[in-house]
Amino acid sequence: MAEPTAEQIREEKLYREMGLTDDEYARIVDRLGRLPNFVETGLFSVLWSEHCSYKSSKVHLRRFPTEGPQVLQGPGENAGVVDIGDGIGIAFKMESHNHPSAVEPYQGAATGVGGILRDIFTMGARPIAFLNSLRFGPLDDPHTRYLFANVVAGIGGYGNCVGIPDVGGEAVFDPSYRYNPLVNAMCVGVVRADRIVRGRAAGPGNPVFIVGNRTGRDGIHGATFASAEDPHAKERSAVQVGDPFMGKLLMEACLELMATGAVVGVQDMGAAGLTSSSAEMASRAGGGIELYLDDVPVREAGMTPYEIMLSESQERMLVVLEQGREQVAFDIFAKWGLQVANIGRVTDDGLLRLWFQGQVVAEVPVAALVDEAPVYERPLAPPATPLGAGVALPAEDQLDLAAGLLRLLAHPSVADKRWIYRQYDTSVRASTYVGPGGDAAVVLVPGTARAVALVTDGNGRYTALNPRRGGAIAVAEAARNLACTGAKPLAITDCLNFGNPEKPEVMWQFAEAVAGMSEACRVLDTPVVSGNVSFYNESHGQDIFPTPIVGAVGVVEDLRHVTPNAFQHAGSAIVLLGAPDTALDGSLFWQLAAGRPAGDAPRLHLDAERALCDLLLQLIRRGLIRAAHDVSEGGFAVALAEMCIGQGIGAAVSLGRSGAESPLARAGWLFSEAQGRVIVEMAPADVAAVIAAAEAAGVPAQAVGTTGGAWLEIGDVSGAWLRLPVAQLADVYRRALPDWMGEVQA
Amino acid sequence: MRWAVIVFPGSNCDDDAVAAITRATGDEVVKVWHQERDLRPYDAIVLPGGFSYGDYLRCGAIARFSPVMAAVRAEAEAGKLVLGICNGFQILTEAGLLPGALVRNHHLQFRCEMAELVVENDRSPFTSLYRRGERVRIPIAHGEGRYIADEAVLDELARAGRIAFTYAADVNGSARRIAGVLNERGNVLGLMPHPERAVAAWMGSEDGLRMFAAIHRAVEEGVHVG
Amino acid sequence: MATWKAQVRVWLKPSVFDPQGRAVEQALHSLGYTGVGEVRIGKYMELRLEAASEAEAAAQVRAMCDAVLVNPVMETYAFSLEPWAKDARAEASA
Amino acid sequence: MATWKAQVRVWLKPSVFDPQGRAVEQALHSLGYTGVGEVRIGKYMELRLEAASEAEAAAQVRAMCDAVLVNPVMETYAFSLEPWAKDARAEASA
Ligand SMILES: Nc1ncnc2c1ncn2[C@@H]1O[C@H](COP(=O)(O)OP(=O)(O)O)[C@@H](O)[C@H]1O
Ligand SMILES: [Mg+2]
Repeated sequence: MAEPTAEQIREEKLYREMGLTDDEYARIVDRLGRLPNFVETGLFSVLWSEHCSYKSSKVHLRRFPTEGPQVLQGPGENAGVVDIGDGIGIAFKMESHNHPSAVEPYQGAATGVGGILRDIFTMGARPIAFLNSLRFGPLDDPHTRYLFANVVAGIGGYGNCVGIPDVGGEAVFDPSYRYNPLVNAMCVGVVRADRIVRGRAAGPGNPVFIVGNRTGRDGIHGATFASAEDPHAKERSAVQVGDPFMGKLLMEACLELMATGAVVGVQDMGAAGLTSSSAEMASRAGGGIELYLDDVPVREAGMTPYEIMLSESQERMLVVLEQGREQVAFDIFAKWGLQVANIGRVTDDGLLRLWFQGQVVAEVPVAALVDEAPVYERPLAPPATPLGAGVALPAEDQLDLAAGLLRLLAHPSVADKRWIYRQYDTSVRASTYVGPGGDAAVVLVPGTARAVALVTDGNGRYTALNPRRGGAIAVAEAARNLACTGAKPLAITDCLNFGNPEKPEVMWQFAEAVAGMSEACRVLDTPVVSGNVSFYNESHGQDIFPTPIVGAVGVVEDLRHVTPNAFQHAGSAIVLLGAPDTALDGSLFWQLAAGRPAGDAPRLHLDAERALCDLLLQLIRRGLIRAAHDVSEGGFAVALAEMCIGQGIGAAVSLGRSGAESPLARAGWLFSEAQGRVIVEMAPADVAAVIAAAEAAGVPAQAVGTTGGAWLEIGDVSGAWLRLPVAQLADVYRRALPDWMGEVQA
Repeated sequence: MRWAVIVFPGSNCDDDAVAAITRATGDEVVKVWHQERDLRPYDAIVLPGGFSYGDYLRCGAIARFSPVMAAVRAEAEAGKLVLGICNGFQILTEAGLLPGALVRNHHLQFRCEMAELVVENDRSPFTSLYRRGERVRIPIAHGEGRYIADEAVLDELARAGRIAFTYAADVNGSARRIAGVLNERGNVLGLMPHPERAVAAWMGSEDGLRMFAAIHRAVEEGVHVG
Repeated sequence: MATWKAQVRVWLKPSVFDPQGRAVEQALHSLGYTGVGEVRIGKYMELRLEAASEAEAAAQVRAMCDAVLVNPVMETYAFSLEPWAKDARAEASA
Repeated sequence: MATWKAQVRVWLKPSVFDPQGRAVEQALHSLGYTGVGEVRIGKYMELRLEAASEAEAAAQVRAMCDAVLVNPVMETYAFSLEPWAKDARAEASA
């Protein structure tokens, strides 16, 4: 089958099938001053795809604050790097693998983990932790259970094998994700600040190598199809079998090699494989690159230049070495049993040039491919009526507060996630100080007495109700969770999961969410150092909730500051920090009652949020706090219940003169998801000091009860509103996921 | 004394083992690449956890052909102490240095959590610092840790005191809840749980320290096994 | 109604890379089986089912493969049928 | 020398509990395939090898199974041989 000629591509508009618009094609012709041939059209089609070029999102992403004294490497490299002191950098990034996971959940999730792993170690960083953020439909659907079980198994299957602990994440279940689950994986690594490796093809004459798996016909046009709305097209995108063993070998070999200093630049081959890795490396160095495609080790005979360039075969790296020091690399790769081939060299002519069978089969300016990719200011439009407007509040006579609490605790989004994370190796590397289950994970950092705290957060329901505030809440909640564990928030990465950007409403959600996140990042001093955008998350005509996920990193300067999130002692005092609130806007409680997201997003005041985080850290460093847990999904009552369940310690809580007489008003106190609130446990003798410090910081604080006993009781001066045995709370909370997933009893 | 921790392609608990041994004993510990053929310079040998060769065919099935395994066999035959942890245990069974096999957990999931073990034999050089019947807490992290063997083999293991540890609760469907077994001579121990992940209070348990300390003591005191 | 034994083989489509197969191939080479190639590793499933005719049994197996046993995104399958012998399971100890 | 295709089936000995088989059986039952039973899941391996005769090829396959591919403590196997067809891999796309 002969490849179409340049003329045919134009005449028959074949570029359209490759994902280019008429306009884009015209721009290419204009830029080149001639018609692109088939291979060249392919290069443009993948590099100008949404997935690689961020053409719809770029104008908005520019709003993110990306700088700060703590930033060692901001967006633009394989991962961002933040300074935690002692000359140590933490490299981290998050990436989505939603579409592959929807059609092959195990392998889709596994290869997602593999991809983000490579992004981290290519920075010269030793990976130390994974996190993952998941969204599925309701578990009463067998297909959802199949997806959920296999995604979790796939994440574990890859992460466990490469020996990097999975220390945290999220899992949320909502009808909006029924046909389009979200699988976002984050990886975190440690690198000496003066040893960061960048993805640059610098130094004309330096040789270029491909290392790892051979190149096959996998996932050609995966990047293009990931940007398609048609689910069948998505299916064609690159479902591959994860190869964690190869991933582990590549990681060890690359880290060993980078430690020698013989490496100029490294980049993994993710979406659009050799095309994006070579072009992006050349672009970053401001030079050119030429590749000899006959020398690329292939898995199948007869592969064409087009196929070789667009293949998305997993577990491959592009490495640029210092000329003359190649033997160092050969020895290391041989030791690890890895195939390495010299497939090109760095040039200074600014061109990407491809040789095949003695001929130049493509020659295009790197700048045209990468830097001059189209940038779209797509139309934005808010919906005619906000999603949550006009939804009736729960009827007074249907409000059983105790039943309401139990229902929330049993909801898979709230319930105990042990079913998930016990399938992950959480303790390999023997450095997991706080694993999954804490407000944030805490991982020891080799080479320093410090630790990092890690968390992912995001709430699609809030973002659907109010995209700007929802975006801001994702950042605020992440920072708050870090502060609760005793860490100072430093920086974030993100994964922005949205629908079809060609729809003005989706684009509006996106722009608003990014604006909200940006504001929050400024106030909380957590710049964005890396991230990823996943559009076209819709199937069967159903949009997902717009779901920005934030991955945040904080530093724990002294391990004595690490603070648990469950009550530690009976007889402690309980204090609520932050302004009380009773609005049910955006709460899971109201959604469950109404059958749909209701009201506005929960309240958020960014300045109050910042004051709260600072206060919390101050109190923790002064040794005043025994446990801290933030009020989030499910509200105050759920947060209290979770603090009781941890160690089986009850609590008696009185909200004083709450003034709440109706069940609805009381439900507001119990289940409001207003932001900026943290429940803290302390010795009774320390209450005065805590309240005084809070007052000085301008943070409302209220002593609300004491720990102890076997019951959780919540009420006010007028008496108890609800009273439940902690054992019952724990049972409901712990059994939800295993029950849904039909735990195999042998 | 000097320890060897063998590194196979895909081992991933090698550094953890080195750190735990150092912490427990202060001894010299050397990571030994699987291509080495001589283990004579070492007084004790540890096969760490991980996924050697991805565990792609069967756990440990390919690693057992590594050049170093001939040396492991030779040193085991010479009476040296050999400890296989998790994947190391699987390799030792595949190599025939320990009886039985490790297959997929009965619940089909990978399982990582703290496990309570019962010390069944406190007279081996690996377990001499525990008391028989004592319950120790050591984490597990495996998907294929279900120990199986023919009934006759199981009876013989039980009779000869070669079951070193059992799980207090059924975590993976292992025959007779076996968590770790000894070879006939008592100088090779394989166990699925990870003692190197139970060596500090913040890890949730320090019970693993005594296993490394016991090995140290046995070697330093020149306890000759067999 | 008759009882049938189905033997189903499931393997990765040829275009999908098979890391297991590659690892095993390399192991075989390093053990001296150098003439071996194209190693692919898949699943083998055996099951008993009831059906009036072989055609009906085949239809059932195909339906089960399409519904659960195989993911057509990356796998493909083939199967054979034979009447269930009393000691069919005994093959397993052959 | 001729080229052969070996198809090897490996499965757990009947005495060894096969949780995967049971899980698949339960999944099939819950989908309404209630007549299905005795589900066992094993491995299917396919490979290409060189040998002068079928007997020699069989000897080679047996040797590889006994040495590497199969662990006799838990598994048992059977295999078939046929001449390697040029497009043998193509079966996979059937
Ligand atoms: N939402 C975002 N926020 C900040 N940076 C982003 C975002 N999306 C992408 N980036 C940055 O753009 C670059 C390209 O991202 P991506 O295409 O996901 O990387 P890769 O090429 O490894 O797939 C990265 O440096 C990434 O950090
Ligand atoms: Mg990348």
